[in-house]
Parts: sequence; structure tokens; C-alpha cells
Amino acid sequence: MAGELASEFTPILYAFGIGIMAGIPSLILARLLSPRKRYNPVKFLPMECGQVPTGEGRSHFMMQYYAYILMFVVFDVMSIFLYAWGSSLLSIPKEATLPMMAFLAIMFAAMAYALYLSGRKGIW
Amino acid sequence: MACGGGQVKMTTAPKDFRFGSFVGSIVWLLFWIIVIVSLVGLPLIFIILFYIPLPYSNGEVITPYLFLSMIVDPTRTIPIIKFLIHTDFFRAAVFPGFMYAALIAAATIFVERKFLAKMQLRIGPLYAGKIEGIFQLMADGLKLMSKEIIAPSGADKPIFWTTPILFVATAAALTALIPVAPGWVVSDLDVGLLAIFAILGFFPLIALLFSWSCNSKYPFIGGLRALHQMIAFEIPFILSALSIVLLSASLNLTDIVEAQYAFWFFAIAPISAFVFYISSLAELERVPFDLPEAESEIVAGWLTETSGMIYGLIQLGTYLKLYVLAALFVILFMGGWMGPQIFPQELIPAFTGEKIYNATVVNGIFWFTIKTFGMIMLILLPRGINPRIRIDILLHTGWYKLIVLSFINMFIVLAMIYGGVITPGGLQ
Amino acid sequence: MTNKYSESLDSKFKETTNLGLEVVKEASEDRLMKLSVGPQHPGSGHFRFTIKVDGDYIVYCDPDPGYVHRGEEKMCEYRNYIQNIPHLERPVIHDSTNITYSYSLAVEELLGIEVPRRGQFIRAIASELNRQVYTLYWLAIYGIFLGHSTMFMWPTGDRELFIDLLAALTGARVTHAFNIPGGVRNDIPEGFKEKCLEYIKYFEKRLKEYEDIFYNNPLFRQRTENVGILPKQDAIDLGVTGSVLRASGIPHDVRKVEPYDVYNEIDFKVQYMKTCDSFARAYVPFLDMRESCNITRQLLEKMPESGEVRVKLQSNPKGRIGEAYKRVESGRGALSYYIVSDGSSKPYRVKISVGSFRNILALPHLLVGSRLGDMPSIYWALNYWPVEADR
Amino acid sequence: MSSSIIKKTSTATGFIKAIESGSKHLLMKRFTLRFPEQKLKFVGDGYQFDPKRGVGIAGSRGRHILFHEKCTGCQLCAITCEGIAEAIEMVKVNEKWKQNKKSIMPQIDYGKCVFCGLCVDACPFYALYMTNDFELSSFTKEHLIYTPAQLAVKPKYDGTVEVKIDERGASHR
Amino acid sequence: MTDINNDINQTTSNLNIVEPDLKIEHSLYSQLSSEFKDKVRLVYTKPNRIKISVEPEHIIEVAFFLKNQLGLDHAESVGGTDYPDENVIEVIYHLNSYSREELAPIILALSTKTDRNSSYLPSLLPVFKSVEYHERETYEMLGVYFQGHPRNERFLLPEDWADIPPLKKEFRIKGR
Repeated sequence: MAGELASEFTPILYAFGIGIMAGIPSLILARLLSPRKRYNPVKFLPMECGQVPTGEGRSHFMMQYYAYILMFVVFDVMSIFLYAWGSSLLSIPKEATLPMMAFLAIMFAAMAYALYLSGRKGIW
Repeated sequence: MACGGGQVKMTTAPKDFRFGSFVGSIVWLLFWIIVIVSLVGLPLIFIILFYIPLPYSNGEVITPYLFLSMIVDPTRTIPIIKFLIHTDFFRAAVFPGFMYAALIAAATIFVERKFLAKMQLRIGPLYAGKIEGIFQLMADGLKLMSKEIIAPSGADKPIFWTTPILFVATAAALTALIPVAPGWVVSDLDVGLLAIFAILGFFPLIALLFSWSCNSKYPFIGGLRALHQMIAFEIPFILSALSIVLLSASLNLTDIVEAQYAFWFFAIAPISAFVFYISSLAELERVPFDLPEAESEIVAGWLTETSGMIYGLIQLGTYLKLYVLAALFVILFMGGWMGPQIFPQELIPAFTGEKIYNATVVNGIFWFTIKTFGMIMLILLPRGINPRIRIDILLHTGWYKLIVLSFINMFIVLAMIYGGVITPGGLQ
Repeated sequence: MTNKYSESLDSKFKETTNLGLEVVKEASEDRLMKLSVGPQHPGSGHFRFTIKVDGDYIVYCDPDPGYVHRGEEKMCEYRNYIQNIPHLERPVIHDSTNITYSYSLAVEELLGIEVPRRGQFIRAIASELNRQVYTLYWLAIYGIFLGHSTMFMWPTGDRELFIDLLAALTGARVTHAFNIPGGVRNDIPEGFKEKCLEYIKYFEKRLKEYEDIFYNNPLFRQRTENVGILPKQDAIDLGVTGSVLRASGIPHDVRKVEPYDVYNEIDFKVQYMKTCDSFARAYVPFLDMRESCNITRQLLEKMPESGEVRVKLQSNPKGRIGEAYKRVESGRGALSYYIVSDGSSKPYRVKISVGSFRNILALPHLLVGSRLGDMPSIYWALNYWPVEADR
Repeated sequence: MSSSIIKKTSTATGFIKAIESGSKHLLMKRFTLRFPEQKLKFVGDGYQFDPKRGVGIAGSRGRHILFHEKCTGCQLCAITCEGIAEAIEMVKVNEKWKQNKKSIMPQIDYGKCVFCGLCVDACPFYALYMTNDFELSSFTKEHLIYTPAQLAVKPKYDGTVEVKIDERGASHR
Repeated sequence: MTDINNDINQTTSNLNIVEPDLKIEHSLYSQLSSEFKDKVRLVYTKPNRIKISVEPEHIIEVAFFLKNQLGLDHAESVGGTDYPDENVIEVIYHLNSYSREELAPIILALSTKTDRNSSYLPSLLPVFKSVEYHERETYEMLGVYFQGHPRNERFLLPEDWADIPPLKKEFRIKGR
């Protein structure tokens, strides 16, 4: 694999810029075309199903599935490591797979234990 | 006594309608269009004409004046077209990039409506446009364009206004990585697959940002759900593509397609394909994984506070994403642009010599588009037959089932490679 | 009532109210987010309930109906017995024959009149067809609540068949004003029986498709099975009715336990399930629809060929002094009228006891402790029609 | 009654059956009634009432039709409607009929009418019937008030579409 | 108390009584009168219907007896009627049974009366869970305060309802 040049990524930036070029004018045009009536302050309240909102919109909010988030932090990296190995499978000797398998085994054990813990909702 | 007056259908306009104000609004609109065109459009044309180096044609540098003369003589425009279609800008903006994807996205929206309608024994869009409501999307776009955008009070205004644009732009950036035909890709990276995964990871972040900026509860829960969905399905999504990487020993999407010249990788990695399909459904927030927008639970999820064109932009981004993931499935498992050559070598004689019409390329584009559309239909299908899933089942499915399934296929592929059945890079 | 959520919670945060609900105490209030579901919520109807969620679990629920309160009971005191009919069907227009059915029965008892036999059959036919209309509408909304758009479209389409039949029979598509004290407003039109039998045959075929795409769908099963369990004893204590009661293993159907008009001549089974969960509550109305097809067929067969359909009333009938309590089985369960008459031509007091109002009592008991994602499946499986509860 | 509990199928079978059921419908006929182009066929000419037998005659309950030569101005329809919708008002007409000494006839406000048809039941002289016409929308509320003269006109309603059922499902034709 | 999980199709089909045979109704009342003597007054018996009247101070014990001994386990409806001439409000509990199948067709109306001007009644919530919302509704519609009910508050009417309870006879509908 050849080394990447930063310039090879610039077309992605072009495409990104084109997306922005598509987005901004449409918002500006919508702003020009659409009515803007500001006489009713209730209209601009956040959605609360027809009620006047109570409490804070942005608050400390604990989902019960926190365990999965922690697991994700660990195992997402693992899956990217596997890519480094997978894309160079041709150029490495066959024996190099064994440590990879060992790595996977360790990871599986860890994942199984983490899944077991995350199944116990009570501790989260 | 008036007789039979009741039968006259009253087709009067509403009472408060004034023709003068109607004309006035049109004049006002025209004024703004003229202002924008003269302030932005004309300078842009001059910049293009005078500052961008134009190509040589027939041995002479094309000046703006010559450029204008070429419009009169069609044959002299061919080099210009040839030059233009090989610029990065054209590729990113028009052909393999944004416009192509947006066209497919528009077609997808129409097809989805008609397809679902047919399955549900109804008609779907009918009146906009003469034939089966074909201009419904345009009508919807106009409607969204003319709707007021309401930013809720207490919202983080800069983020609220920029995230929809970012959403579209990120989706557009994804389209740059998709090769539609040999040589026809905006950005041919050696780590193309990884780049796609990396950019896809931005979407839950944008959803979360937007939901956070709204200062409202339902978007907030929706954003958190989007995050959880990413957590549940990112790893099986990445791992299911791993067996393809093992098979082709490359992360370059063009190389992956080239490796499938003999057979589709779907034949070797069907379980991975299945996992990839399910995960891309989740990644796209489509039924049955539309938890972040679950309307009967959290109103409209993270889209609750969107209105007018903000909603339109997010929908555009979503459908661009749909195209990208369908195309990625085609590239990884269904052989990309590979297909029987059905286009003759010389179709349009005038253009052939100038290398504008290339039979292989056109053939590749054709097959790629067909396959992608088939894949899009497959992604649309579950919407008609499945209810929504629940978040704990979703996480359970992602972590306990799909990861295991993708590993199983990876080990199968590994065993086949080491058993000598196939060699990396396809059958060689 | 305990649940998985409260088991996991520290006991110092828990509190049992005197209504038997276990809710989370104020001490942990900062963990909670208060959400208002309705009245402008796609998943509530004209109804509001305030919930508090701790993460993904609902820990508190307070139903708050009354957004469409029409004051039907008060209005009844100002109109005579006949004039009451068109506005009494407004609370649940999809089931308008059934809601006027028990009213007619009660008024007939007060007036001391007997409906002719053919009239009784036509009433029962209209009631069964209207039950189908209601249940299909309910099922359609249940489908869209669970995100299943096809299940929204199919029942609303097939409902049209029964609406057509009812339009042919009564003249109006939705608000029929068909039952009247002393019988029905008009006789059956020509060709109605054949059309009805044809539609029912087609509809029974459609029901199989519903089962394939919806009830047997594994995702639907996952979302509703073992969700919102209402045990038998709780169902009895809370006094729920209709499909909710039958889903909790109690085969109580007013058509069976206290047959009115001609239902004692009809051979049918009370459909019930013992699993007590949301799935049972969603599936029992489906079984009822199937049974309703049988009942309609039998009614059409056993109906006398000719005869009076209505007793001729005097123009402004006066009820005897006394009171009457009559109930019928509507789409949502027992629907009963308690009418007090003081001898004048207007009722002195009308009390409508509707299935929705009785079933909604179970909502806080079922919701507390379940997940936010289960809210639509629990709420709408209660066979609740907000407008009817408000009356 | 265990038959009422359906058999639990396996996950894969359930999905396959659902997909099969859904895709089967791609070949079925569409059910939708395209309303302005197609109009439903109704039973009979409209709801009528036979005061002698005390029974109505089945028919759809749309806009009323008033027979001026039969109306006696007895106000029974207005009295009936008073407790229901208050839609009927007796108005003076410029016509002379020998059975209608007071020259008053019903005027119906379709913004209020609930189409229950009890006014038809109340009319003892066959003067008020209902017709099939249900398309009464107008831009203003005033146009919904139909004077006796407007009510005398028999509307044209040519609904021909019915639900037809065959092996490819039901459809409106 | 029998379990009604058994199939009741066969048993209930002959429950429809053509001739008024008020055996069950009378037996219910005789059980009540042997327990409570003259605290319980029979108002009427009709086919499948029985109405008894008790004073407010005895209503809870009567209700407990009805639930535990007779098996009338839930209330179908709770309603009140206003009688301005006698200056009373009559509150009626229509009780029914799910757990005893022979009682399923029977509705027992348990009525009690309270003064119109100061309407206080003991709540039956400790006996029947099912009366919770019905009693709340009666409170706001007729102004009967149920002692022991935790939430004597607005339920169906608007939040800002400041008028007299609407089902009292002096509340008139506008224009009538």
C-alpha cells in the first residue's frame, strides 16, 4: 500500500463543500420565501405536546444501556485493528495469524463477560 | 325568488384575497431573484471565464470569447466537455458525486411512495404531474421551501441552523467515495472503506448535536436513541465488511470491485451480507430501526423541532445516505459495476473518437445503477412489512447476534483462504 | 405491583402509593424527565398522560382525559328520548350503533315497549358490522403505533367494506343514528344479504393476511409478548372490561353472560386468552372480529323474511317513573346506560358507563415499570377511545 | 379454548411469511376510491320515511329535498331539529300554497346539520326527503344555508362505482 | 368462589331467563338482610337487577360484605343523581362480578344518599379499586367529596373550571 497523500482526500472536501453549497442557498431561499410572523411567542416554545414546557430540555439523562456504550468504546477500536490485519493478510506470513487469533480469543472472553454484566440492568 | 341557486358551485376566492398583494409578492420575489443573480451569479460567471484556466482546443488556448463561439459550433465543444468532465469539481458536483446521488435519491423517494402504496393497496401520489404524480417531490420541495422555519426559543441558534447543512454536506462527502465505473470515482483512496465508516460515524453525532441544540425533550431522547443505535450496529457493520477485506486484501473500493471479476463475494460471504444489510437498515434509521424518529413514542424523535427546509435538508441527507449504503452493498457483495457488456463499442460515432463515450464505462454505470436500485428496493421493503423494534431488543440483536454472525462468516472466509480454496484477491 | 425496574432500584427511592402503585420518590427526582404525552402527540389521541421517565423506564404515569369532554350526560337531560340519539353517538362515532344500542334498550324498558323480532335481528346485524368497523380502526391505529404502516392502510381499506354495508343499511357512513327506542329506523334494503355475505367471505380471507404480516411477525411478537402484564386478579380488581378483560383470562362477554335481543339464539364462543400481556390484548379483538363474521352470518340466516322492524311510537314518548340499567357489548367492552326517568318526556338523569373509562384505570398500573418504547403498545392495546372516555 | 391461541412460529418463518404476504399484495388491485373522478353508488334515491307504516326507506342521507306542494308549514321538522342540531329554521316564502297558510317553509343550515334524518321521520306529509347528494362544500358559511327554493331542486348524483371482489382482491370499479 | 377459567359457553347459554325468575336476586338480598337487618333497604328487584339503599355510615361495611361474601368484585359504574326537591344527592354504585359466573349477569345497584349542600361520602376505594376514576368524576360533576379518596380533584373538566358542578340541577346549559 502506497502512502496516502493529503491531496488525495481533497475531493472529499470538494464534495463536502458542494453539500454546503446546496444547503445554504436553500435555507436562504426558504428564509426569503417563507412567511415570518413573530406575533405569537407561544409558537416558538419547544414542543411539549400542546402543553407549556416544564423542566429543562437539556438535562442529565441516564439511559439504562450505559454498559453498551462502555463496551462500544473498547470493541470499536478492536474492529478497526482487525482491518489493519485484514488488509495486509497477503503480505504477512501465515504464522502471523496465530497471534491475531489469540487477540480475538482474549477479546471474545472480555466481550462475553461484558455482555453478561450489561445484561444485569440493576447495576447501571 | 331565485330558483335553483343552490346548484351553482361557489368557486369564489377567499374573502381577504387581494389581487394587488398577490402581484406585489411576485414582484418582490422577482426583485430578490434579480438582486441575487446580479450580485452573486454574474461575478461567478466572470470568475469562471477569466480566472479558471481553460483547456487547449485545436492548438489554441480557449479564451472566454472563443468559449462563447463554441456554443455555436457543437463539434468544438467536445474538448471542453471532455476537459470539464475530468475535473474534480465536475466529478464531485455532478456525475459520480452529488447530482447523480441526489437524482437517485429523488427517484428513491418517488419509488418508495409508489412501492409502499402498491403494497398497501392504495395509489400514492397522483395529482402533481400528469403521470402518476411524478412531480410530487418537486411539489413537496416547493412546499417545504415556502414554509416558515421555526427555531424554538432557547435553542442554540448557530448549531440549530448549521447542523442540517452539515448533515447534507456529510452525506455529500460520502458520495465522493463511491466508484460507479472503472476510473469514475471522485476520490480513489487506498483506505476508501475505512473512510466511509469514518464519515458514517458523524451522523449520530450530528443528530445528537441537533437534538441538543433544540432545547426540547423529545429531540433529546431521539438523539440519545440515535447514539444507542450507532453503538449497537456500528461494530457488526464494520465487522461484516471485514470478510470482504480478507477476500480482496484491500481497503480500496475499486480494488474490491476488481477482485469480484469472477464471482460476487455474496457467494462466499452471504452471512456477512445479511449482517451488513441489517446494520445498514439500522444505520439509515429505517423501519424497523427507526427508533430515533419513533413517532408514537417520542413525537418525531430528533426531527421534532425541524420545520420547513431544515426538515427538507435532513431528508435529502438521509436519502443520499441511503444511496451510499446501497451502493456500498453493491460494491462489497454484488460486484459493483461488473456485468455483461451490453453496450456496443461505438454507439455515438461523433463522441467515440474523443473518448467521451466509452462503452466499458457506460456499461459499468448501467449495471451499477441497476444493482444499486435493486438494493434500494430491498432496503425499502421492510418498511412495508415490519413494525418498529424496541431499543433493548435492538441492542440485544446488535451485540449478541449480529456480531457473532459476522465473526462466523469471517472465520469461514479465513478457513477458505488458508485451506487454499480461494486466494486473497479472488480466484487466481 | 412490582416490576423489573423497581426491583433494580434501591428501596430508599421507592414508595407505594395508597392506590397500590409503586412510584419513584422525590429523592431521586433529578434522574427523572417529565414528559407530557398528548394532547398533540401522534401516539395519544385526544388524551394526555403525564409520564416521568428514568432513562428508558417509565416510573410515573397520570392519565388526564377530558380534552373532548362534551357533557353528553348533561345534554341528555335537555332533550327528549328520541332527540338524544344523534348526539349520543358522537363520543364514539366508529361504534355509533353500539353506543345507541344500550340507550335504546334502556329507554325501551322505561317506555315498556318490545322491539319486533325482525327489528332485533337488524339491530344485531348493524351492531356486529359496526363492531368490525370499530375494531378495524382500532387495529389500524395499533399498527401505526407500532410503526407498521401497512397495518394502518389495510384495515382502514377493509373497514370501507363494512362502512359501505352500513351506509347501504342506515344511510350514513359513520354516524348512523340507526337504533331508535322501539326498533330500527328502516328496513334492510334489497340485495343487502348477498352483498354482506360476499364481503364477509372476502374479509375472512383478509384476516389471514393480517395474521401473516402482523400478528405472526416476530418483531410484533417481540414487542408485545410479556409486555404490560395484567394478571387475572388485577383485571378483576380494576374492573376492566371487553378485550382487556378477556385477554386476562376471564371469558366475560355481555352478549354471552346477559344476552340481549337475539343473542341467546346465536351460537358463538367467547374468545379469550390467558397470557394477560399486550399481545393477548391485541389479539383478542382480532379473534372477536373473526367471531363477529360468524355471528353476522348466523344473524342473516336466522332473520325472519319479513315483519315489522319498529314499534310505532307516539311523537313525544314519556317514560315511566323509575330507572333502567342496560348494557351491551361494544367494541371496547360493556357499554351501559343508567337512565332515571321522572315521568316526563325527557330523561331525568343519564349516566353512561363506557369501556374506555373503565379500561384506562389500568394504564398507570401497566405503564409504571415498563419501557418508554412499550408505551404505545400498552396504551393502545387497552382498547381505549379517548373521546368515549370523556363523553 | 386453546384454539384461540395461535401457534408460535419460528422467527425465520414469521419473517418469510410476512414478506410473502407483503409482496403478494404488489400484484393485487388497488382498493382506493379516487373520489372526485369516481363516485360511490348508493342504495336507492335517498332516505325517505313512510309515516303510515312508521318505518323509513333505506337510502343514503345526504342533502334534503323539499316538496313545496306538500309542505304545510307545520314546523315539526324544526321542532325535532331544535334538540339535535338547530339547523332548521322556518322562513317566510313568497309562494302561495293552499295547504300552507302561513307561507313558512324550512331553511336548512348545512353548517349545523348532522344528517341524522329525524326531520324526515318527523314530517307527516311526505314533504321532506333526503337525497344522495353529499358534496355541499363552499367557501363561505352563508352558502351553506339552503333556502326553501334551493331545497326544492333535485340534485343530480351519478355515482356508479362499487366495490367489486374477485380473485385479485377488492377494488372500486 | 368458583374459578371461571372453565369454558362457560355451555353454562351461560341457558342463563337468559325469559320468565322473570328472581331467585338469585332475592337470595342476594336475603343474605344481605340476614347480615345487616334493617341497615339495608331493598328498593327494587327486576330481572338481573337489584337495587339496595344504605346509609352513608354503613356503606363501607356493606361494600366489604358484598365483595368478600357475595363476590361482587368490581363496580361497573358510579353515578350520582341530584334531587333538589328532596335536597339529596343519590350516589349509585353498579356492582357486578367477574369471579362468580352465576352472578355475571346481575347488576347490584348500591345506592346511598348525602345532603346536597354539604356532600360528604366515604370513599369505596379501599373496597373496590375500580371506583377510583368514577369517584373522581362524581366529585367534579356533582361536588360529592369522597372522604378517603386520595385525589378529589379535577378529571374531565377544564383546569380552570370555576363554576358549580355541572350535573347539579341548578347548572343550566346556556340558552336552555
